[in-house]
Amino acid sequence: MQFKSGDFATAPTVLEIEGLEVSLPPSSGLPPVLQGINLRIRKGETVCLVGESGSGKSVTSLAIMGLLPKDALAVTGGAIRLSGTELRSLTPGQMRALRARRVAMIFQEPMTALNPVQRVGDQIAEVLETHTPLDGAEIRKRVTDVLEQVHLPDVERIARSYPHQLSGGQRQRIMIAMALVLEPELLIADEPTTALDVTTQKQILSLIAELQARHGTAVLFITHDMGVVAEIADTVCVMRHGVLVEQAPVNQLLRNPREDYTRALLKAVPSLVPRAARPEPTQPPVLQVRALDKTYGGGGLLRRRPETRAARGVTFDVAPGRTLGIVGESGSGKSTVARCIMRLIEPTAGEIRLRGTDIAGLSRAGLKPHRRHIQVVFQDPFRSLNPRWTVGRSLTEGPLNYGTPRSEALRQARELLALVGLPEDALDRYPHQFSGGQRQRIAIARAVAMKPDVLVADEAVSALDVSVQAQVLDLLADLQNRLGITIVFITHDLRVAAQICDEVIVMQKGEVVEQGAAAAVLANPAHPYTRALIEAAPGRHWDFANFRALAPGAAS
Amino acid sequence: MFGYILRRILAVIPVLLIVAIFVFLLLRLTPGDPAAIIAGDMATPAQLERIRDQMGLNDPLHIQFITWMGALLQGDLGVSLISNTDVTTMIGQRIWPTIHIALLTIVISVAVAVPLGVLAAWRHRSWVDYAVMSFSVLGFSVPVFVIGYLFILAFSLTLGWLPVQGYTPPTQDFGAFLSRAILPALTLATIYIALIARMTRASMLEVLSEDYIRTARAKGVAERRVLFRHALRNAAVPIMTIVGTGFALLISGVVVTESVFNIPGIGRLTVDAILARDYPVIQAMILLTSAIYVLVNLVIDISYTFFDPRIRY
Amino acid sequence: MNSVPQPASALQWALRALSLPRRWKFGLGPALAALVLVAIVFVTLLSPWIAPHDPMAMNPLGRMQPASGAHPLGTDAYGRDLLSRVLIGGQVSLLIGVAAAAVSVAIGLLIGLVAGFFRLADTIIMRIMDSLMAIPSILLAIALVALNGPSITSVVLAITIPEIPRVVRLVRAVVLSAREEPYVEAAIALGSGMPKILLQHLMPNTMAPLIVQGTYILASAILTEAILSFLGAGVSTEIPTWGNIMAEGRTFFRIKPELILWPGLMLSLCILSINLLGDAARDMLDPRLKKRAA
Amino acid sequence: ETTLTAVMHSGLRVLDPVITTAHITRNHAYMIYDVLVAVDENFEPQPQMAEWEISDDGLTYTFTLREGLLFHDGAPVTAADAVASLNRWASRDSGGQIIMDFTESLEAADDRTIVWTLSRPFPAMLDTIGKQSALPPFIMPARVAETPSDTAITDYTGSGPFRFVEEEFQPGVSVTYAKFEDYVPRDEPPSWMAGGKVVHLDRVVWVNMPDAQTAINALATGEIDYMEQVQIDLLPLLEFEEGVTVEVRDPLGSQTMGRLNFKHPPFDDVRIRQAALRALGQEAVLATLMGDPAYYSLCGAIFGCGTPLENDTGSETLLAGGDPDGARALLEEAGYDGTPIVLMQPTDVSSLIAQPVVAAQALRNAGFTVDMQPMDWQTLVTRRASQNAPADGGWNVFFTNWMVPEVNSPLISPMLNGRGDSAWFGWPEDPEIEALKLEFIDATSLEEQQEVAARIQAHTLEQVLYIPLGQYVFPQARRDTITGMIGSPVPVFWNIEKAE
Ligand SMILES: Nc1ncnc2c1ncn2[C@@H]1O[C@H](COP(=O)(O)OP(=O)(O)OP(=O)(O)O)[C@@H](O)[C@H]1O
Ligand SMILES: Nc1ncnc2c1ncn2[C@@H]1O[C@H](COP(=O)(O)OP(=O)(O)OP(=O)(O)O)[C@@H](O)[C@H]1O
Ligand SMILES: [Mg+2]
Ligand SMILES: [Mg+2]
Repeated sequence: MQFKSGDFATAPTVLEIEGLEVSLPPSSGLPPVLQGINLRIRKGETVCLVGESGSGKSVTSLAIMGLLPKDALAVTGGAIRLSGTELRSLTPGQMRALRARRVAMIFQEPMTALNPVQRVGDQIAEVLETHTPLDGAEIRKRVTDVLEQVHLPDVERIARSYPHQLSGGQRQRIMIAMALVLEPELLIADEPTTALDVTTQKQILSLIAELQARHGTAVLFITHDMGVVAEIADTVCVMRHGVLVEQAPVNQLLRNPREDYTRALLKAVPSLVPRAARPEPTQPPVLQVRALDKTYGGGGLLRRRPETRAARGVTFDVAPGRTLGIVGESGSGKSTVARCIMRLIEPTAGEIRLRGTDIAGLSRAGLKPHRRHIQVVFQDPFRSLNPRWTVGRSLTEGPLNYGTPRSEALRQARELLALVGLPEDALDRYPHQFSGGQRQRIAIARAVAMKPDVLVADEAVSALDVSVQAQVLDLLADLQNRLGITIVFITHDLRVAAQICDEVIVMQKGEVVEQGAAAAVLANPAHPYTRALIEAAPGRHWDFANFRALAPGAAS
Repeated sequence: MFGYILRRILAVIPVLLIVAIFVFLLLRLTPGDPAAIIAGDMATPAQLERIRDQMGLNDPLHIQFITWMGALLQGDLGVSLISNTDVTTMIGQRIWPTIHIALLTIVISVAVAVPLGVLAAWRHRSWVDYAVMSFSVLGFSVPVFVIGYLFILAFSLTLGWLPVQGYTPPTQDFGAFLSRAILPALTLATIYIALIARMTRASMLEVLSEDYIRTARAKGVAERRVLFRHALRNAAVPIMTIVGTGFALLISGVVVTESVFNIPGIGRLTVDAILARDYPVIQAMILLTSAIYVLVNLVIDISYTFFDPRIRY
Repeated sequence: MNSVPQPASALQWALRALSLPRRWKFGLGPALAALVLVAIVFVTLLSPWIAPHDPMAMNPLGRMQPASGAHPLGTDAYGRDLLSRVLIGGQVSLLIGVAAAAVSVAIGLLIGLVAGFFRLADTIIMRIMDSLMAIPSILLAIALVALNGPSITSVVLAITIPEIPRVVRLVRAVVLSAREEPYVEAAIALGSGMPKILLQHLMPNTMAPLIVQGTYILASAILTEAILSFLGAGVSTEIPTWGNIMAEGRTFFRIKPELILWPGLMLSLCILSINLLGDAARDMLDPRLKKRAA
Repeated sequence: ETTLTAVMHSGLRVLDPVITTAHITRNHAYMIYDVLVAVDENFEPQPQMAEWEISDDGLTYTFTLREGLLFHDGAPVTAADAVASLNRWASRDSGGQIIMDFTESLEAADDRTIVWTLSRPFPAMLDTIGKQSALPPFIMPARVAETPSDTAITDYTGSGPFRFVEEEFQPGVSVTYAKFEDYVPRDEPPSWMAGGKVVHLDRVVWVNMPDAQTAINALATGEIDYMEQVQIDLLPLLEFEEGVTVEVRDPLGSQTMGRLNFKHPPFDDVRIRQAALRALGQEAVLATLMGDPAYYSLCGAIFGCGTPLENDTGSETLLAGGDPDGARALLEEAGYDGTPIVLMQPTDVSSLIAQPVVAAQALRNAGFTVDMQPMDWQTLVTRRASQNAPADGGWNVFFTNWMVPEVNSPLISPMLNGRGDSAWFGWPEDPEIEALKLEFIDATSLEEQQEVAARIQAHTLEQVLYIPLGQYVFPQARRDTITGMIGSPVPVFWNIEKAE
C-alpha cells in the first residue's frame, strides 16, 4: 500500500483553526459541542477528519463556513483563519463573497441540502452567476462540464431534473459539482462519497486529487471510510466527543495509532475478505421478486418527457434468516427496487411475493397486514423522520400501530436507543438536533422495533463511523440469529457486503448483472462490472485491523 | 398534464350543473317576490298575481327549471325580471370594472405583501416582524369602508389628487382609469396585503429552517436571492393559494368598495339582484362566478406544479 | 441599579405564580396578548353587570351626545349608551367570530387533508368546493333565515359555508407538498393508518397557514355579521355587536368617528392578541423554530 | 354641451311607469313623457298637452291636443295615442279605475280631439288625471300603450322634454337623458308639473350612489351637480362647503305611518289597535328618523299637513308623545294575553329603519310583548302579503312611508281602503269608510270635501286604520352653478341652467 507522502513543510497555510469552541445556548446548560479544536491545512494538503458519529465533525465544518444554525449553536471561542484572514471578524457581505469562491463545502445529506423546487442544473449555475461575470451560454457550458467531471450519465437529463428525481448518489454528485465548479482554495467535504458506489467514488476522489494538483486546493475531508482515508489523506485527525484526540500523518496513524480510541476505530474496519459461508438454506424463500420493472413517467406540461427505466426484469429470492446484498452503481436502481418491494411505489410490472402472497398489486388496505412483516431503513435518514416529532414518538409509531401498549413500546424504544449507541435523552429530542449518523441510527432502531421478517436496509450504515457501524452490524446479525430476520442490504461498501451478506446481486443500469453467493461473487467476479467494482474498493491492500499491509493477493 | 387540464376544464360542466340546481332551489326557498318590486307599493293582490303569471313565477318549479335550463343550454341567460334588460348585456356592462379593479388590487397586494412577509420572516421577532403583524391586524379588523373613507379623505378631499368616485374603462383613457381605480384597489389591497403578508411570513418561516437554505448561503448567494429565489419559491404553494382564492373572490365583486367608490361592478349587481330577487340575474351571476372559480382554481393548481415540481396530479 | 420592578418582570412573575407548565415559556408579547384577550372576554361576559346603561334603551332626543359623565363614550344615533353597547357587543361578535373560525377551520381542515392526500377524493371534493365557493353568503343567509328564522346559527352557517372551500384549498395545497416527504412513506411503511398519517404527520404542517387564515376568518366573520344583519339576514340590529355598531356608525364616519373607533379598537385588540398567541403556539409546534430549551 | 349629473334617491331599474309606482320610475317618466293635464302648486289642474272643455252636465270632457307635439321618433302625437295611454293607465291606477267605472266612452274624435263621456258627474276628474303621483297618466305612442298593463313595455319613446338614451342605460347604476330638440314647451312659467318645460341642458345623467357619503364627497369636489336627497345626519359635512347649497325643494314631503294587521289577534280587537296608537308618540319616531327638527313636523292629519284636507282630529296622544298609561288601560280592558306581536323591520331601506326600533320600545313600554324581526325589504314585501297567522309566517305590524300627494285625498290613499281581503295589506273590513269615500266623491265644493274629510279622519283614527307618525322632508343639495330649479314634490330638470 502506497500512502500519499506529500511534504507540506514549506506550503503556505490555508486554514488555521485555533482553540475553536462551539456551544449550545447557555440556557441549555450543556457542555460545549466543540472544545479547543486546533487544526491546520496547508496548500495542496488533504486532511481527513474521522471519528465517532456525533463527535462534532460537521459542526466544525459549519463553523468554518460561518453557517452554524443561528438559534442553536454559536462559536464561543477561538479563531478561524483563512490564508491569514480572521473569518470571525468578517462582515456577512465579505463572508458571502468568500463562500463557494474561496471556501466551498459539500454537505452531508444531499437530499435536504438541495433545493427541492429548482432544477439541479440551475442550482449549479447559480454559483457561477453569483461569483463570475460569465454569460448564459458560458455558464451552461461550464455546468455541463462539471456534471461530466463528476461522472454523471445523461448530463442533459440530469441537469434538467429536480432533486427528487435523482438517486441518492446522483444528488451527492450534484453537491460535489456545485462545490468544485469554482475551484476553491479550501474544499470542505462532509462525507461526500457515502452514497456513491466505489467506482464512482474513485472517480470523484481522483477528480479532487486532480483539482488539488492543479490549484493546490486544500481539502478537509470528513469520512468514515478508512479505505478512503488510506487512499487520499495526507494528515488524519481523529475526533471524539468534540475534542481532537489524535492528529498525525496518514502513514503514521494507520501503522502506529497512538490513542486507544484510534486503535479501536481501526480495529473495527471490516475486512474485504468475505466471511465464511453459512449453511445453505432449507426453508422456502420468504421474499421472491420476479421480473420486476419500474419506469418513471415522463410528465411535462404539454410534451412528454423521456421516461427513465430504473429497474428491468429484476429477479431474486431470499430465504428466511439470510442476508442479500445489493451492490451496484449509483443510479442503477437499487433504491427503486427497495421502494417497490416496500410497495411505496407501484411497480410497472412483475411480482413481489412476500411469504407467499403477491403484494405487487395489493391495495392500500390489502397491504396493511403485510406491512409489519417488512420494514425499511431509508437511504435519507433525515427526511424520513418527521421533523416535528420527537425521536421517541417516531420510534414507537410502528409498535403502537400494531397494538403494543405505549409503556411497552417506550421501554423497547429506550432499549433500542441504547443498542444503537444513543443516549436515553434522545427520546425527547427532535431529528434536527442530531448528527447525520445519529439520525441514521434512529432510523435503524425504528425499523428494528417492528421485529419484521424482512428488513430492507438502503445504505443503512453508510453514514456511521466504523465503530458504531460494527455495533450496528452486530446488532443486525444478532437479530438475524435470534429472530431469523431476512435482510436485503443495499450498500456501496464492499467491506460491509463482504462481512454480512450470504448472497449478493450486482446491479447496473437497472439490470442485475451478476448474482450469487457472496464469497463467489466478491472473490471471483465474473462480470466485468463487478470486477471493476472490486478493483476500485479503496484501501483494499491495507489490513486496517492489524495496522499493516495485506499480503499481496489476499484481497483479489 | 394536458389531459389533466382538459379533464379539469370539462369538470366545469358538472360543477355548473350542481350549482345551477342548488342555486335554483335556494332561490325558490328564499322568500321574496320580484313581482312586488316591479309593481310597487300600491299594487293590489290581483295585480301582483297577474304580473307573477306573466313572468312565469306561478309555474311549477320543475317547469320553471326546465324552461331556464333549456334557454341556458342555448346560451341564453334570460332577461332581468326587474329591468327587462338582457342578462348577458347587463353582466357584460358590469363585469369589466370588477375585473380591472381586481387585477389592479392583486398586483398591488402581491407586490407589497410578499416582500413584507419575506422581510418579516427573515427578521423573525424583530420590529419589522411586529410592524407587519400590527399592520395586518388593522387590515383584518378595520371595516373596508373605513379604509375607503380614509383614503378618500386623504387623497381626494384633503390633497385633491384623485377623484372621489367613478370608473373609466382603461381602454378609453388609461390615466383616468388609474386615477379612479387606484383608491378602490388600494382599499381592497389593505386586506389582501395583510392576509398575504401574514401567509408569506408563516410559510417562509417553515422554509427558512431548511437545509437547502444553508446550502444556498454556502454558495455565497446574496441574502436577497436566498430569500426570494430559494425560500420564497418553496413557500409559494400556500401563498399562491391565498392569492388565487383572493383573486377569485375579488372577481366576484366586492360590494362595499363598489359602493364607496361608486363603481358599477358585478358585486353590486349581485347584491341588488338578490335584494330584488331578480332570479335570472342571480342565477347567471352565480353560474358565472362558479365558472370563474373553477378556472382560477385550475390556474392555481397548475401553478402548484410550477412552484413545487414534486406535486403531481 | 434599579430596584423598581419592571412591568415585564412583574408580568412574568405573575405568570409564574399561575404556575404554567415550564414548557410554556412565553415571551412578553404572547403573555400580554393572553392577558388582553382574557380581559376582553371577561369584560364581555360580565358586561350585563358592568355596563352603565341598558345597551338597548333608546333616547331619541339625546342622540349623538359627546362623551360625558353619564355616557363615558357618548351616545349613538338612537341615543343609546355607546360604552354599554361596545361592552356587550363583544358577546355576539366573539361568539360568531370564534364559531365561524372554528367551524370553517375544523371542517375545512378535515376535508382538505383528505382531498390533499387521496387523488380520487381530490377531483371530486375540489369540484364540490368550487361550487360552494361561488354561493354568496348574503343569499345563503337570507335563505337560512327564511328556513330557520334569524339565529346565530344561521349567521355562522352562512358565513362558514363559503369560507370552508378556501380553508380546504389552503390545507390541500400544503398537504400536496407534504405528502411527497419521505417521512410520510416511512409512516406508511410502519403500517400507520390513514387517519394517523393525516392527523399526526400531515396536519401539523398546515398549522401555520391555518392560524393566519383562522384569525382572518374570525375578524371577517365579525364584520360580515354586521353586513348580514343590515340585510335583515343576521341577528337583530337591536342587539349590539361590534360589527353592527361600526356599520351603524358608517354614516357618521366624519361626524362622530368614535362610533367606529371603539368597537374597532376592541376588535383589533382581540385579533392582535389571537395572532400573537397563534404565533407563539405555532412556534411551539415547530421544534425547528423553538429555541432549544434544556 | 352642458351635462348635469344628478344623484337620485335610488337607482332606476323599472322603465314602465304604469306597471310600477316606484318614485324613481315616475321621475324618469316625467323626463321622457308628457301628460295631458297637470296640477300646479296651488293644487289646481292646468292644461299641459291638452286644453279641455267640460259639458254643463259635467258628463263630457273634451280634450284638445296642443299643436306641434311630437314623439321622440318624429311621429306626431295623436288623440289615438292619448286614448290608448289613458286606457292602459286606467287599468292600473286606483283613481283611474274609479273613473272607468263611471265611463260611458273614451274616444279619439279626430287626430287632436279626445272625448271622454261619463255616466255620472265626477268632480275630481281633472285632479285625478292631473295628479303628479303615484301613477300619473303618461302619454305614450299607441303601439306601446297597447302592451297589456301587466307586461313591461320595451319601447321607450315618449314626447317629453328629454329623450331616453337607451345605449347608455345601466339598470340600477346610471341613466342618461338628452334634450329633445323638437319639444315645444308651453308659454306659461313652470309651476310644479304644469307650465312651460323649457330645457337648457343638453344632457342629464342620473347616477345611483349607494353610499351617501360618496355622493356628498362627489358634490363637494364638483364631480356631480345635484343630490336629490341628503341624509340629515350628513348635512354637517356640507355646511361649510363652498359652492354648495342645501335647500328643501319639496314643500310637502312624506308621511310615515304604522299599519296593523286586522285579520289576526290581537289587532282584530279595536281596543288593542287603539292601545297601539296610544303607545306611540310622533316626536320619538321622527327625531330618531330625521334628527334635525328643521326637517320634520308633527302632523296628525292623515291627508297631510299643508294640504286642503288637513285635519288632525283624534291625533292628540300621537302629538303629545304617547300615552302609555292609557294604552295599558286599554290592553287591560281588552284582556291582552301577552301574545307576542310580530313587528317586521326592514333593514335595507334607510327611511324605514328607525320606526320599528322606536315603536318596539314604545309598545313594550305600554305592556305589549314585541317580537321584532329584522328582514330585507323583499322578504318583508312577501311576508306582508301573507294572511297567515303571525306565528305561522304572517305578521302584526309594519311601517311604511307615502309621499303626501299619494295620500292627500281619500280617493287615492291606499291606506283608506276598507274592502277586507282586497284592501291594502292589513285588510281592514270597514264598510263605513267605503261609504264615507262615496260621500266624498259626491262633494262638489272644497268646503263639502273638507267636511267629509274631517269625518274620515276621525273614523280612521278611531278604528286605527293606520297610525300616522308625522311628516318629514329630505333636503336636496346642489352646486351653486345650478340655477332655476323649480320647487316641486317630483324633482324635474327643466328650467334648470348650469353655469360652466
Ligand atoms: N442544531 C443542533 N442543535 C443541538 N445539537 C446539535 C445540533 N446540531 C448538532 N448537534 C449536536 O452536536 C453534536 C455534533 O454533531 P455533528 O453533526 O458535528 O456530528 P458529526 O461528527 O458530523 O457526526 P456524523 O458523523 O454522524 O455526521 C452531536 O452530538 C449533535 O447531537
Ligand atoms: N421520482 C423519480 N422520477 C424520475 N426518475 C427517477 C425518480 N427517482 C429515481 N429516478 C431515476 O431512476 C434511476 C434509479 O434511481 P435509484 O434511486 O433507484 O438509484 P440507486 O441505485 O438507489 O442509486 P444510489 O446508489 O445513487 O442511491 C436514476 O437514474 C434516477 O435518476
Ligand atoms: Mg456529520
Ligand atoms: Mg439509492
